[in-house]
Amino acid sequence: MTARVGVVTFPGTLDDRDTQRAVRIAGLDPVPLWHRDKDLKQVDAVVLPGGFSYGDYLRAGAISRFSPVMESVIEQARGGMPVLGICNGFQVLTETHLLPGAMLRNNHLHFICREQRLRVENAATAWTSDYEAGQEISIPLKNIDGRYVADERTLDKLEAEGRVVFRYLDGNPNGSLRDIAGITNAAGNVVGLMPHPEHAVEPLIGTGRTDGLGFFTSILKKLVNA
Amino acid sequence: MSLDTVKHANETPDIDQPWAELGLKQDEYERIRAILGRRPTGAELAMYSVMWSEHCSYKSSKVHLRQFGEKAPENDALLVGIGENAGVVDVGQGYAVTFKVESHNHPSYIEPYQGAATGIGGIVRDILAMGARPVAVMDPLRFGAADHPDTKRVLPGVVAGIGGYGNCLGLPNIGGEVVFDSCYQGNPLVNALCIGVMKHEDIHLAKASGAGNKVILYGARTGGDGIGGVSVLASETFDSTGPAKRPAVQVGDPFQEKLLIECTLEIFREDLVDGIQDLGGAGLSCATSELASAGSGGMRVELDTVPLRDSSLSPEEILMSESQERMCAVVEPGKVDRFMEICEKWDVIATVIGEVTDGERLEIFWHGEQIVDVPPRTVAHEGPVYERPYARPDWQDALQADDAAKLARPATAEELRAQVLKVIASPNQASKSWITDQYDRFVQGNTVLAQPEDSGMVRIDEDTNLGVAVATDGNGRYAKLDPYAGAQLALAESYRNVAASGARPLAISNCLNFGSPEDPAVMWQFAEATRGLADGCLELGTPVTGGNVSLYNQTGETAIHPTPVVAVLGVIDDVDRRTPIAFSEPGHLLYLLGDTKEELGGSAWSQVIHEHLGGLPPAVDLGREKLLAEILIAASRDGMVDAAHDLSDGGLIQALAESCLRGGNGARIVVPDGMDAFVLLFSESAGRAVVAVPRSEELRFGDMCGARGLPAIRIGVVDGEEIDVQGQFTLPLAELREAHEATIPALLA
Amino acid sequence: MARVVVDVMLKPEILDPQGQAVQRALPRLGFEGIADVRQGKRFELEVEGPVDEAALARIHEMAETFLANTVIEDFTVRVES
Amino acid sequence: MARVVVDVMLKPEILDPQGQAVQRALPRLGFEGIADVRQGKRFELEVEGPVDEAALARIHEMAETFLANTVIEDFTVRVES
Ligand SMILES: Nc1ncnc2c1ncn2[C@@H]1O[C@H](COP(=O)(O)OP(=O)(O)O)[C@@H](O)[C@H]1O
Ligand SMILES: [Mg+2]
Repeated sequence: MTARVGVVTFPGTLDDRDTQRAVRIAGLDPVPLWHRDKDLKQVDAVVLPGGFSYGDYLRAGAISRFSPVMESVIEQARGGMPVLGICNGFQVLTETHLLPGAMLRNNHLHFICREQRLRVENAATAWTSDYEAGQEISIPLKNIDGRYVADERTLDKLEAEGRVVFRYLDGNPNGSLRDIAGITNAAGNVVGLMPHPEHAVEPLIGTGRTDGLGFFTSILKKLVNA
Repeated sequence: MSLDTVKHANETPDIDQPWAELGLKQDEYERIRAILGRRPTGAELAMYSVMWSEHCSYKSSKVHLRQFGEKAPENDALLVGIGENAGVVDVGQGYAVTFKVESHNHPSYIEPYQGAATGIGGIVRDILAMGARPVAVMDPLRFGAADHPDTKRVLPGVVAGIGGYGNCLGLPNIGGEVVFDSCYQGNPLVNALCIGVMKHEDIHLAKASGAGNKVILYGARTGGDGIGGVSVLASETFDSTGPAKRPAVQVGDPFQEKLLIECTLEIFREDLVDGIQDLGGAGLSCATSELASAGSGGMRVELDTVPLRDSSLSPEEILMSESQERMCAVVEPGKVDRFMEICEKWDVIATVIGEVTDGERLEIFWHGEQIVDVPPRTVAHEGPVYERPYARPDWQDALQADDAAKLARPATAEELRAQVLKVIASPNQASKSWITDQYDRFVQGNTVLAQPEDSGMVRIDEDTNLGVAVATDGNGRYAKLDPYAGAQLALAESYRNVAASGARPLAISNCLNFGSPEDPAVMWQFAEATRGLADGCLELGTPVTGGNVSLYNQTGETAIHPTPVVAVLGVIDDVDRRTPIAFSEPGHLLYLLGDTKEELGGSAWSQVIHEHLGGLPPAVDLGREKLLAEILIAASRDGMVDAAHDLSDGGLIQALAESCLRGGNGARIVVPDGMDAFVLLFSESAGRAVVAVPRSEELRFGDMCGARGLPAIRIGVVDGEEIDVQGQFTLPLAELREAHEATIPALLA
Repeated sequence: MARVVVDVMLKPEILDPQGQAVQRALPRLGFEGIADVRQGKRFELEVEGPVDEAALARIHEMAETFLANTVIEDFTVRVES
Repeated sequence: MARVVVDVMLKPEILDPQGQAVQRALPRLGFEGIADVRQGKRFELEVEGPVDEAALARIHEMAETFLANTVIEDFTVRVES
């Protein structure tokens, strides 16, 4: 028995095929979802992949947020379905307010593509249970609008509730407040992060590390054991 | 102004026409009149002028480019050769790869961000038009002096534009070049390369056949930007005052292009098109005339059906507009509905603008009135051809006589050490990661190798691990000293880079960047370089699949160094066998392959230490390059080497520094008996590489080199945290890294 | 047709690296005496029909829900004369 | 301190993908009646000293040579009241 993981394609999404591959490598069934369809095809979880949906014009994620598929994703996420937003997907999640805060242009104003070390701060979410709290992983980072901001109260609350899931190590790559690389909602089913686990699942490709596979094996265990 | 119809042109033969303003010469204008048997209409004049521009017609370069076909080596791998949007190469397992390099030099000087961005956009559409999914891009770049204030304007804009467009398309950037030289001040070179993959049966060609088939324009609306832009801009010199009328630069929309890619690939999957052509330079003029010219029959176009962004555009402007992100397809009537559905799915505007006819003319109508009636071949393929005069410049002998051998060399070991650091920290030799970190190299999840490796490598089949590798190279300093040898050295270096990473070189593409063809000295450089390249390709067995020529790269009387950029494509059956440059294991033995001679002409050392350019470039021995490549490929396939790095500008020390830094390991180097340490470290003799061999493979590897007659000297071992050239100096990796990595950010950040 | 302009600026407490980069470059280019630079977005909307209170209210809502992200940005709406 | 605003917009004949993306999204969000959207940049400059003609002339030059690329963009300079 395995589980079905939906991967949404917006116009301008780039990492949808890569995310499907990562889902497959972890032993799950990837299900392509199209931005114009409200129907989530009975998936058990959804990934919003990276890219430049609608060109990231206006603001990253701002236009995609209003697509039909997101109506369903928002509704189901509120009902507890696991949702992972990677990079552009994270931006969409903040624009929909499923996750607090906002993403802004990197403080150095450049696109940055590099291998990024992270600390997994919370291993209790639907997407991180295969890691250990405090574990350090290294996966690719690639974005131009990756600076996470929120007001102090929100940040304090996130910290207090253990909702900072990933923190940047070895230098903050974009000026994100409190080195935040990823966060979760209060229920722990919705997770967003800027770096790309789906690009670190095969030893031969990209960075040559497989540190990102844990996201997908985590959700496999959660869904199949549930 | 009233509409200038064919009828009107017949009635008013003597009207003055602005042919000169449109860049035509008197005799060219006369020729158009002779072809048509009347004066051209305004729309016809517009079409001929852009299509007969240097950029689109290759009128100065054609006679030389012919050699690429005439001297083409026998090669079963070539599926589509020169003349199409891009050449196509068989890489096995039913896969075909198409790749091409193109220039966007002039627009990138005027508007660095958009100029470079639309350069990427244009080459990607060429690849897409062949039927392939674009899978990677590369960007060979040349800028003025690193510390010149204008470089601070041009370079960041160009890099942001390439990244902004390529990243948004989801194309990994897997390599390129960044070279600084004051000769490119005012004439930066922005070349862009794209690689695409398809199955053999998916190859598409740019031709319109089958009377009654529909001509569909799809993608962005046509606007007034860049009217005659690229074609005119790239076809004349502009000095500091600029051309009288600066044509607008186009603004690209990578999001639109991404939709165009996905939409087009879906259309290909359902086999809905007969012929297809991208819109690039010369816009609709080019697409319609080329499609009609290459096909059988004629074409009829209703120009007023073209979706416009600006309703006030005249038909001439619509024909000349270089608005980006547009494609033109020829579709059977029964498939039009499905074609339109797919376009709608991807939010791409598509319009039937005409159809293929059983006539022989390209006929264009505007609100029912005929404004163009031409034989399409005369527009697209039978433009003017010039035999431009060329002559070896009188300064060439003096330049070559100014031998680099006479330059003062380091007198002591400390001086040698200081020069090593200085060269490695110089802008051309320094790490380019400040630039390349602005490019996504991971997207698509198939990148096996990317910069700073010797070549970029992508997997093209997940099940079999089949992959392709591409490298681009070009050394304008060598080509200035000797354009024939310089072009061959560019070819040799690129070939060597592909082989060093374990792939078998198959075919090449090239971008020939030169000054004004109206200068006989420049024309001589061009003739020599093309001859060198064609001869070289014949000898190496790698056919030219296509390319691009960029002329008029000069300011006033001063041309850039002749800069032929060569891209070599290779194939590797199992990407798991690729060879990286990193020295990753202490204890591995270092071998220097090839012969090291005292060759310093045009070298990085002569430039950095003495600001000198003179003498002869390194000698070319293509037989040796072939042998070296065979050894490198065999060693990779059979697991005999752990790392390999080709030797080029900067010589051995540059390669050692890069491989050590990449692997995080030092090296102990012993200067072989009878060899001068300075020459060993800085000579730029061609046909060389350094490899790291596990001890367990030493015998096998040594035997292979010995048996095949490739000189292989053991020069040391991977070890420690410094480069220790014994008896000379030691350089801690930390110090080396600081020198190598700090330069570019300090200049640009 | 009337033009309505929506200006969107980052809230004052949010770091504006683009504005800062401009400001830092100015002295190098020989422009002194600029104490601060902020960079934002300007939207020019061509509105069909009359720009009455109802229309402005709608544009205000559009700015609030879409053109600006009020977590980080402030906006102003005005009819251009 | 006085505030001078420089608005930089793409020239009318130049493609504005950002504005287009916004415009195309509006109907989906339920906003009708916007015939065109153009998106540009707004720079707010805090000027030290008096904003006299000389200062404005300098800002004009700054806009022309630096804030805008006049090959593709137009700009306006105005003192904010
Ligand atoms: N330096 C060159 N070497 C080989 N082929 C070239 C070279 N320059 C141009 N060509 C070929 O000439 C043809 C026309 O080039 P071009 O007009 O640039 O094509 P496109 O308009 O599709 O970009 C193409 O097939 C191109 O590959
Ligand atoms: Mg083409």
